[in-house]
Amino acid sequence: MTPPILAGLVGAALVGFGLYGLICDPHPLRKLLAFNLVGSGVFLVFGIVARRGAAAGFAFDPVPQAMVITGIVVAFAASALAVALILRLAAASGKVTLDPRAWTKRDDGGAR
Amino acid sequence: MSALIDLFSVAAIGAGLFFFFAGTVGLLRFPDSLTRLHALSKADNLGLGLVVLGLIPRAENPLAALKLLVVWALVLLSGASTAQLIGRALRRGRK
Amino acid sequence: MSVLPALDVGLALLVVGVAAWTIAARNLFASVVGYVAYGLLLALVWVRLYAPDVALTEAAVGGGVTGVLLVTAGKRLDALASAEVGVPPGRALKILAGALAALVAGALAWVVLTLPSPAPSLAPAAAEAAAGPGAGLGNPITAVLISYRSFDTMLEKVVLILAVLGVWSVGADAAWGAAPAPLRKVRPDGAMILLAQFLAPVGLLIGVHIFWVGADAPGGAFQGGALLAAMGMVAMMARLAEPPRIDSRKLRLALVAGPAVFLIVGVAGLALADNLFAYPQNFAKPLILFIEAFMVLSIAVALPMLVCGPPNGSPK
Amino acid sequence: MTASPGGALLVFAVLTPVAGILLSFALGGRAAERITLALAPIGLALAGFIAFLVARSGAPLVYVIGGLPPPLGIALRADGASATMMVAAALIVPAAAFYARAKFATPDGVAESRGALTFWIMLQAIWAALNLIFLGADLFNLYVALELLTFAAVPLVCIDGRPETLAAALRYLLFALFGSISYLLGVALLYGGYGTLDIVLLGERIAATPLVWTAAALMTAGLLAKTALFPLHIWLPPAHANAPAAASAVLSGLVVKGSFFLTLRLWFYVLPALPMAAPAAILGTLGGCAALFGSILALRQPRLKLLVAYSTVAQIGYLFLVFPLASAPAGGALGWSGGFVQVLAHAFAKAAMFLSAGVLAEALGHDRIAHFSGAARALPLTFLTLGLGGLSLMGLPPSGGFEAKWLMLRACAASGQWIWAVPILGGGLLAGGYVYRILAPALADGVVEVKARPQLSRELVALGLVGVALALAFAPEGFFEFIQIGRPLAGGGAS
Repeated sequence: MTPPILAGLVGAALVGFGLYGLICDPHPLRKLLAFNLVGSGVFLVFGIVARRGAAAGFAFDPVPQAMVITGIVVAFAASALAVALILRLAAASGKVTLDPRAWTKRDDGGAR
Repeated sequence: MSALIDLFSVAAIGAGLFFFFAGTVGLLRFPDSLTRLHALSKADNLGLGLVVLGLIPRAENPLAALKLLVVWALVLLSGASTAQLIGRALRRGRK
Repeated sequence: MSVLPALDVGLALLVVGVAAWTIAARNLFASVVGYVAYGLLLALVWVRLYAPDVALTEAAVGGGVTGVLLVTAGKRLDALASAEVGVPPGRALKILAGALAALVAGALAWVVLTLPSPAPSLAPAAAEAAAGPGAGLGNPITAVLISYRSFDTMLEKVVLILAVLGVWSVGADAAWGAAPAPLRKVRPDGAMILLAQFLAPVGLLIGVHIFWVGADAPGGAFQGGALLAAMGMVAMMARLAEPPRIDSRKLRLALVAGPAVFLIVGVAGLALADNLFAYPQNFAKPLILFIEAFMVLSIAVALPMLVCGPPNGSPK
Repeated sequence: MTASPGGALLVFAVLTPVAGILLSFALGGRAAERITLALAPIGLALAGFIAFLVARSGAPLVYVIGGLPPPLGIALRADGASATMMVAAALIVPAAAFYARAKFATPDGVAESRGALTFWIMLQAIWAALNLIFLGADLFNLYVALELLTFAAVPLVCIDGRPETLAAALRYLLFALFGSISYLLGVALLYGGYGTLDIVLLGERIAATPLVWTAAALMTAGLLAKTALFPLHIWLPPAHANAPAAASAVLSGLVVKGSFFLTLRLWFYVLPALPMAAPAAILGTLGGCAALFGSILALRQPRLKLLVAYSTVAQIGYLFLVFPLASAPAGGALGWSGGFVQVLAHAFAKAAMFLSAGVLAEALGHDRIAHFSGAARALPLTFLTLGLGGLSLMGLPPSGGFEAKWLMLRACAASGQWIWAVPILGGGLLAGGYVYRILAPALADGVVEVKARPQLSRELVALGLVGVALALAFAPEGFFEFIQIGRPLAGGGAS
């Protein structure tokens, strides 16, 4: 098995694990970790595409690699924003749940 | 001459690998965090040093050899400090 | 050469194993630590894919800076042990999610393994453009980032600024203008200070070096900037440096410098080279290095500010 | 691909708000507000002039950035649809900005405040991102635009800092991130298959292979999560209902349309080679379910802003009927026009309704519908706006909503797809129900306590927006020809 094929399988597995965690884990920080797993799996797919595109004396196609570099920085910025929201949410309310039921009850009660 | 250099490289890298192996066994088999830390930091610093030593004659130019040495020095520095930090954190935790 | 494939398989199994552990670990902090290890392993995978530039970025951003961000967050959340967490989903949803994840992963694996051969590639086009009058850079990735897809790169820097503002905006009204909380509350250990005193200057040099050689060898603004950012954070963790006040004019200028210079040079291209974001033939390389220098500054400042979080305390 | 004369304007349409962001961030609070307001006429002029150039040449306006043509470089491209959307954005964003001046002024005595700086910069960022989404012709460039939009929109949701708004913003962020990454995975696969990400080049090369189907499914799923199409809508109502009114107007009126617009681009421009019957039927079914389900939920909401937000879930559903209708062999042009009129009518009507809801909440100190008795007498202009907006949501003449539904029903008739008439008419009836729920108590006898007289100028801004939604009913034939400019006729076998 060549590295691109292996990396393809790893990327697919990472996307799978991440997707499962993103849906099933109730904790937002762990959802964020899962999102990052999906993200790195996606970047690996770019990496395989780049490696397979080796041509004209290059060991890789530079375009997808450049996209991954852009993508890694954006994913980090997203993680930072999410972490800031999670920490503030936990500090302000003592709750770190995204369950809509945990948040809507109180406000609607006064409506009637 | 080149055969001698090859022999030297194989011997040094082989010895380095032995220390890595010993460190890994220590990590897996030792009973508590402090002893594991001991095994790891001793073995890895020496192991990496030997690997670097074995690679130096094979470096393309003196600059590359210097880079290898810098890598070793940086690993020594960070390895020693983190071991220290973990050790102190462990001691604080025990109190 | 039968050792290398074996190592590749081992690395692949290790990455997937650590990834699975991050999802499955019972304890929040354990899963965070798993993720940090995973980021470092991933950098090795990138080396094996002949992507040293990505490996550098992944090691510095994906492993290092993200690691500090997540570990700090994990520690603060663990301290709020009483925080109410939502209920885990029921068995039906878990099975459904598992089936969906397996379906997506399976489809993806199949498609990736059956990608067309020979693979389409822009490498020849990039080689031609880089060797021609276009950019004059030896590192094709830098050429893609700063020349062919400059518009993406410039806008991505704007995304970083929005993220910094977004993180700040989460803070309290009363704290606006103040500095973020220090990365470590307690007085740091002697070993930490020593590490920072040695490592930060060396890392600074290496970061500048990586930026400088990036025009022709692996490296560039992103990688150098990320390394400088990491060194800044080491210094902050040792309390050798403190996060700046967020209303500091210097800080704001450093953050906008990268995209602003990029934008100005890009617009000037209309006059100098008849096209927006085009570089005049003879000045392409110095202009690109000029833009990159400011981008290094912006990245090196933006990443630690993102980790430091919203302003804290009183503005006075 | 060569640049058209005047094509540089496309880049400036994106760069102007970007420059605004950078300047605002460097100069601080008060400057941010002034810069945003100063950008309004410039942005409108740019959008109008681009529309004029497109109309005059009758062909898309193209600009190749850096003079490097795709596949290596990036191009921007304005066709009739993008120019229309840009003009809509250039009207709604300034309206929201004008409305927000009172609430997001930097208070006296401080150099800069959190709310003001965040609001004004993020508003400009939304504008820049939307313009790029409408103009982008490269799938990765569009990914950057989507991220720009996410990072601008999320902080607006939690700008007032209450815990429930933080939870709403976090949920929104996670959905949006999932959407971007899923989209990006599709982009990676398409690049692996075809070695380019330029929409025009991909449209020429793509064939119906498993790779393309997988990429299409991933990208569509990602975009649907960002558009909040049923069943991925759960993030939208709390996010849009909790944001300040001016932000809600932009989020509901424009931001969700950005990812919808990309879904259109994807299927009609990138993937014309795919047989579209099955995906169009799926998208149409989800849209129909959204129209009915969202309306039913809107009927049950106790608060006006939540009701209006659930109505957005329903109205987004109608948009997706454009896929089966515009891809049909007969009546495709009618379906396309109907879809775009619906986009515009909803954008203007919904922005007006959110602004009115904001006026109302500030005047009454709450937005509980049950306590509205007599409110129409106290705030006649605001309830007029809400009523006229409701008219368009229901699809009664004379309104853009009516025009849209009429065009869609004609497309149903022309292509024989009667099934789609069910959500169009049923959703309209249910919309009548929830609009009645707002207006009936307000028109009933009773006395409400008005805590603060609303500013007339703010009520007039909302009324002006709803006026545009109504005026769409009288759109001339030339307008429909305009939005067809650059529409690929081969798209899914459309006529």
